[in-house]
Amino acid sequence: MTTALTPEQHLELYYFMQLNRRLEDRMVRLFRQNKIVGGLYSSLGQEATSIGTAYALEPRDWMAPMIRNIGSLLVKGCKPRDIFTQHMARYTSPTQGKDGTSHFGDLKVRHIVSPISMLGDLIPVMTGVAMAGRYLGQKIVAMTWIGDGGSSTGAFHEGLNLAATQRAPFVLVLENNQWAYSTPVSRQVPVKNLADRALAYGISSRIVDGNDVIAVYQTAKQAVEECRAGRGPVLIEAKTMRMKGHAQHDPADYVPKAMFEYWKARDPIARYEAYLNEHNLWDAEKKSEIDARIERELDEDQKFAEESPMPPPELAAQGVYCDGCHTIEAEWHRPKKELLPPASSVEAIWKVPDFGGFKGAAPSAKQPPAPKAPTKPAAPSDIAEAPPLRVPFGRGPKDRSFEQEQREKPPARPHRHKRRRR
Amino acid sequence: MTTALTPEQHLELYYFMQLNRRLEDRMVRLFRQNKIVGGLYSSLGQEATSIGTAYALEPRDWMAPMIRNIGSLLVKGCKPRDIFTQHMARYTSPTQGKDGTSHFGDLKVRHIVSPISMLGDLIPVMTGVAMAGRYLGQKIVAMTWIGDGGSSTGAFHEGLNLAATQRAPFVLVLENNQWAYSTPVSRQVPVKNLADRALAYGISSRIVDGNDVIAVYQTAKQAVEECRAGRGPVLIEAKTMRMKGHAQHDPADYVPKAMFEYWKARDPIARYEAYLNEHNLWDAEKKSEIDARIERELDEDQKFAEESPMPPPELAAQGVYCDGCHTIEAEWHRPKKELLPPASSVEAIWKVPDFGGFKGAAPSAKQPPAPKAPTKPAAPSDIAEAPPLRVPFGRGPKDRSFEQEQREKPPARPHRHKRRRR
Amino acid sequence: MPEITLLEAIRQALFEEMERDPAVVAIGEDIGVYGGAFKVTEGLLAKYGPERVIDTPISETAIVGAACGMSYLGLRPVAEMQFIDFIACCFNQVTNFAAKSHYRWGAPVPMVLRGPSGGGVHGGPFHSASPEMLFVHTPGLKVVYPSTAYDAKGLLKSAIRDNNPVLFFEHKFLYRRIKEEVPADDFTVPIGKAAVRRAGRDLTIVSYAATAHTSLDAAAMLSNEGIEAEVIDLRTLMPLDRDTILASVKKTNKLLIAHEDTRTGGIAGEIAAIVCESAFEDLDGPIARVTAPDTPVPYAPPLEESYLPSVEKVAAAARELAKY
Amino acid sequence: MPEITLLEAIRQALFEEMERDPAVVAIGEDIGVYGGAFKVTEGLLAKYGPERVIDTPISETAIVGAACGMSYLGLRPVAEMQFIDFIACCFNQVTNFAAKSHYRWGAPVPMVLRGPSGGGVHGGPFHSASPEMLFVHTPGLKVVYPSTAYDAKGLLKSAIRDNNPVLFFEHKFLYRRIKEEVPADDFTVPIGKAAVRRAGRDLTIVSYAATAHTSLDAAAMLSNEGIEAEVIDLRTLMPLDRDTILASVKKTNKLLIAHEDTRTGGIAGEIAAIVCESAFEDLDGPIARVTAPDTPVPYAPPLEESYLPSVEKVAAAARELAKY
Ligand SMILES: Cc1ncc(C[n+]2csc(CCOP(=O)(O)OP(=O)(O)O)c2C)c(N)n1
Ligand SMILES: Cc1ncc(C[n+]2csc(CCOP(=O)(O)OP(=O)(O)O)c2C)c(N)n1
Ligand SMILES: [Mg+2]
Ligand SMILES: [Mg+2]
Repeated sequence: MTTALTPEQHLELYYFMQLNRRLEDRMVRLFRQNKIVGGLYSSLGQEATSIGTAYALEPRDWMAPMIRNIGSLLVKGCKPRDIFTQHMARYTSPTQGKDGTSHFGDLKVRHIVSPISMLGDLIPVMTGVAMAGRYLGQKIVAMTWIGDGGSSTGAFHEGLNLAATQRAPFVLVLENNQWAYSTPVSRQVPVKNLADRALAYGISSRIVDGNDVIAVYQTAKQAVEECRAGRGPVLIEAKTMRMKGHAQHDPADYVPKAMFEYWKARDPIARYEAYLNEHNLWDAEKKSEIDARIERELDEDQKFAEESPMPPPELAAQGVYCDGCHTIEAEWHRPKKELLPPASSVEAIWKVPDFGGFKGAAPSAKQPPAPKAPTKPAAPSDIAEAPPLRVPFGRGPKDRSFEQEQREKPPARPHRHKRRRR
Repeated sequence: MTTALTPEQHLELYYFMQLNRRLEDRMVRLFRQNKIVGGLYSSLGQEATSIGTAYALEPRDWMAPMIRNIGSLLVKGCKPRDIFTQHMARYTSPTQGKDGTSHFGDLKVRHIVSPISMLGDLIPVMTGVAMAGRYLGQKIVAMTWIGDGGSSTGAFHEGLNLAATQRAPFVLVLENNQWAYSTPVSRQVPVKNLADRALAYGISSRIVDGNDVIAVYQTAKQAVEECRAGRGPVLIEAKTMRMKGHAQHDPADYVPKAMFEYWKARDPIARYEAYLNEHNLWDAEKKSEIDARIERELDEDQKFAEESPMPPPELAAQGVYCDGCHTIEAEWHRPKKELLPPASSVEAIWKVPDFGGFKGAAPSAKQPPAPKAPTKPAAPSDIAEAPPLRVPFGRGPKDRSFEQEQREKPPARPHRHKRRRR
Repeated sequence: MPEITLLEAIRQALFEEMERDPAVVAIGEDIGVYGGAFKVTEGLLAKYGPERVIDTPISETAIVGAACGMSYLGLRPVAEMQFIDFIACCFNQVTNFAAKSHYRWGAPVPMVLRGPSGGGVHGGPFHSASPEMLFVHTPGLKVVYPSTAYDAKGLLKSAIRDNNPVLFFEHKFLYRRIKEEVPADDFTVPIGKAAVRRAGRDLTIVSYAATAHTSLDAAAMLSNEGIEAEVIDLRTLMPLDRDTILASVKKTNKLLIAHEDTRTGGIAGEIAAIVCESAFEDLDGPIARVTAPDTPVPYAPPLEESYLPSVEKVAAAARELAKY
Repeated sequence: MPEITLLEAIRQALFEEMERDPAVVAIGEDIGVYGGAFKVTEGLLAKYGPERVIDTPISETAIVGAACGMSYLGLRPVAEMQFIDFIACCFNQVTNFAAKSHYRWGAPVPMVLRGPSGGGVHGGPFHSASPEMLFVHTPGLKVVYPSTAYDAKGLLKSAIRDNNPVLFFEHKFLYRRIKEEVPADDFTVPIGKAAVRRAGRDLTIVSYAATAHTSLDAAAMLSNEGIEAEVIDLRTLMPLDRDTILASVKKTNKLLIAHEDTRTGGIAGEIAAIVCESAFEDLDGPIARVTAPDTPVPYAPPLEESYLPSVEKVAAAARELAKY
């Protein structure tokens, strides 16, 4: 698998990051003009994380954005008008004004699941999406994002734990932007790297500079392909910084000024522009061509949104239930008969080879015997003895070659692996 | 701090383990006679874990048992009659028949919090008990237990994460008895050692042979004193085995026979008897003296329970609210004025020394820069910059000497530490 | 036709729906190898395999969340709560994620959430819950609570084929106590239709689940006293079958509502409001309620007995009402 | 007396109770350094320090669980939900742990759980919730929902001093819109007592929180038309003040209930049932309800406006009722 990018792709990354930023700049102006309904959440400074991760997804793949993942939505094919109209609660918005911000989705074409405000809930949901995709033989990967703060929710734990148990093709991007509303990471959990949350689930994890769009893309791409190959889930911690308050109403006085300066000097777009120059991937003309295109598109879509009507009052009472308005059809990419008896039938028993016994010293009054060495991310054999988890594509737990390789290959997580080399 | 035991204590441990087992043997007989209301959950084979851990607590310390911690309740001063009457739903039971099994507590004397059935809920609750004890200057430690299965609940994550953030004097004993109802550990999470759950919170953890009562006691004692010194919380994984079905109704056919045999050969009481012989801590006479005492006490309390009446129907409608039936008084062991202005006043600002920046390679198109080495359990400095967490006893985050020592001393977790020695 | 229990009827519905449509999958704790705490899913794993019968960790939020995600790809997951009491642990996923999905962004969630409910088996405060009103009060959910084997099978099939999240309550006291002949061939019972279990002219007793049987027994007792009670079994609590209730009240002019759920905020209040709005003129007497008191479910048999609605309590209230 | 907002009244109650009793502590997300999403706890940390004003991770279950544990040692924690909507994430801790504690084993839980509730500020489906009935329907909890600054301060003090878990709902639309003179000295308002806000003879309008103001405006409008409505502000939803409601109905003989909560399963039903049980003879007309429809709270202003009860809707329903 290559993570190399073509010159066009390099420029597309710039386009998306700049589009993301300019789009939000405009929304700030609209907010000041009272044209935004409700709150406005900024992803200023986090564009590289939103875009670099989503850029690793294929059209068939599924994602669920969080409130700051405007960039991810753009990469997955949403238009600025979707964002404008959602924030302005217009009838022309994807939710017709029933919900706002990034709270919309697209089941059929773009494969986007709408978030809800409750943090963490998308993690079990996207685990289910990943399981269903595998079940249907679609070879898809599911991705969602969570904040440093959101990683303390019960839903995060239950969701990622289930994903690990199911080896779901699921990538979770932990956007560590240093703050959960007014609360610094140090007050959320005393660990230096939130990627360590992965150790609790025996899954692999990576840490990446969230303001380096190339590094983010490559890390995400590797994670996505690992999942597609049946070796998921993967947790990625992207270290970045929320450069504004929690939302427009919040001046963020609680953030040390010097901290903003530290991160301003590492602005992802400025850094990427320097990178493009350095590698002669564009010139001033190309840049202004792209910037002009962005302004054109934004002018058009902002105009569309501002001219769009508010929804009619009677809409409020409609659409609570699906009464045949949708036809529900799964997309099968494998023969259904694999899932019907006799093909589906198994012997329903557990096998537990090593009985979970304690391998330490014999019972004694000595100090508690030193326990055995730590686990590397779950050897598939750990669950292979359960009734076989059929993985309809890639290499699954039952696949000895995979198990073989796991033994030789150090586990995916760079820094654990690094340590072992010492 | 010593974890050595006197000869008397060695025999007391035997007394409690044997009392626990004989008590449950009798309840099985009562169950067969339809004298038990509802289900009966066995802790056969787990006595050493229940008793060794609770034995590390002082009278002032608090605990909350889970359903299989009958032994812990006995150690904390509950009588067999409490267990009999609870299971037989008698009016003389601690809950007067309103609830059963180990669902009872004692706020005033024994400092026991009643569990509820929902797994994991006691973890945040006992974290709060630990925080309140510290707040009041009581120098107490709080302890509760959770199963391998219960460690997958959201409450486990939120509770232990809060405890870590608060450095609460809280010991969580993870009783890994290999099964959650019918589900083996391998199907709950693909990690070999559930103690690894602690890595997600930057807290220290230990693994102990749960069928070795001495090892369990010593491990628990160390953890308790670590917490009392302000260095909590601590997670202890005790590896043991549930030797019966989930409850009486469950024949546990799903457990491989050989697995029962493996663990039967490691029966905690048989092993401890051998240990007592080996170290000449008792003789046959002493043993039969203790056994006789146990039977005497059980005869008496079982008789008491069987002769106790059922509660009167009108009790059902009573006691939903506390309408002055209880007077609520906190036990202050520190001057209240410490907690009132001006003594309590602080400057309400965050300091964030290292700005959470990414310390890896410079931005580049190379492979994602190798992340830095893993964290050791939270350096206190991680949270010291938050408004000072006053720890009214022991050594807290603000205590430089502690910070100093932490830097020199390898982290508490034996097996991580061991690895570093390689 | 073979006689089967309510539990077996539910089990049959699961087997038949999984056979009919591979998009139907089951997920929950101990539902596979063990076959479920009450053996409702016994044999399902052996026949349909671990991809379709998924044993999960103890994580209700993950179970419901994953079921929502699966449903977005067109699957029809049937999630089990080992005891319905534990639905409190995934309350957010059910009421905020699943329930609001279609209204907010037009994404249907064809999911069934089922589990053993209700008291009468000395389960104590955490294994006897009747949480139905929490979900009746949550727009976007449908709530079904059958009292017969036939309805259980037919309603579960309807629930699985429904495009909305359906909460399917199974009264554990009835699991093995209810036995009746159920057709072996494929049939459904429509969601949203109540059943008049007994015709009568003197008063209407509206009830559901185990209390429907209590009410029928009471009606039989009353009949010997010359009081003819009409007994309505709601079967579906959301959407509520207003027409059947109102038609009966217009006929009998008197209404008694009986349920096992606690009194304050129970469905009796909602029904009283509907009748006062739409059939006030037809009422010849006060609306009576027989419910559990506002307490948790106590453990000891004498306490639980005094807690639960009984034939005597229903009959006594009906006699009072008949006097008007 | 100084004029203060409802928000400031709540803030004052917190300061005064923390000053009065060091056993009172505050815990929640962003309540310390930031002073809370709505600034209700602003200044609390600076004055009382981090041991008493605890910023937590985003973990509602941990917040409520820890508050329960603290209360067992005799503390009186006041826990904040940043928005009351997130109480769904700790539903189990609230309804199974806190609510049942005293009944099961006699352990009181003197805890207050407070948070901004209700709609009208374009908060959308997840920042506008009215979940009060979930807790009114949970035995063991008390539920308070003030509509005035005076009541907010007096009821919060009563809630903090109460020995039971009290849910204290704060209507965010009223936070800064309600201003009134509130005595500076220590006073309390008893939990469980409704207030007759306006006397009238023609009909009774029962309401609470923001809708109490809507109802008062409607009553003023009706008065110009010669219809005198009596307006009752419940203030406490659990325990419900039956006496005040029944006394008013016995006087006016007509009842309209208005609330912002959704219709099916809202408290209007419970009140209708109580009145039908205990004052049926006194009713001269149907019981009317003005409530939100059975939908999530929509985002767009025109949608939310049509969702919420309005002065016009209340007045129209009252006119209809007055005709009887
Ligand atoms: C379960 C839950 N609790 C509280 C909130 C209120 N809230 C919204 S965003 C936020 C902070 C989130 O911080 P983080 O997860 O780091 O994401 P970020 O805002 O930094 O992108 C909080 C507390 C919520 N949305 N969900
Ligand atoms: C939140 C929750 N979900 C489900 C259950 C039902 N249940 C009771 S015990 C149990 C298995 C617990 O396994 P474990 O935590 O390992 O404890 P053990 O029984 O082995 O002591 C389950 C699933 C529960 N009590 N709580
Ligand atoms: Mg953040
Ligand atoms: Mg276990």
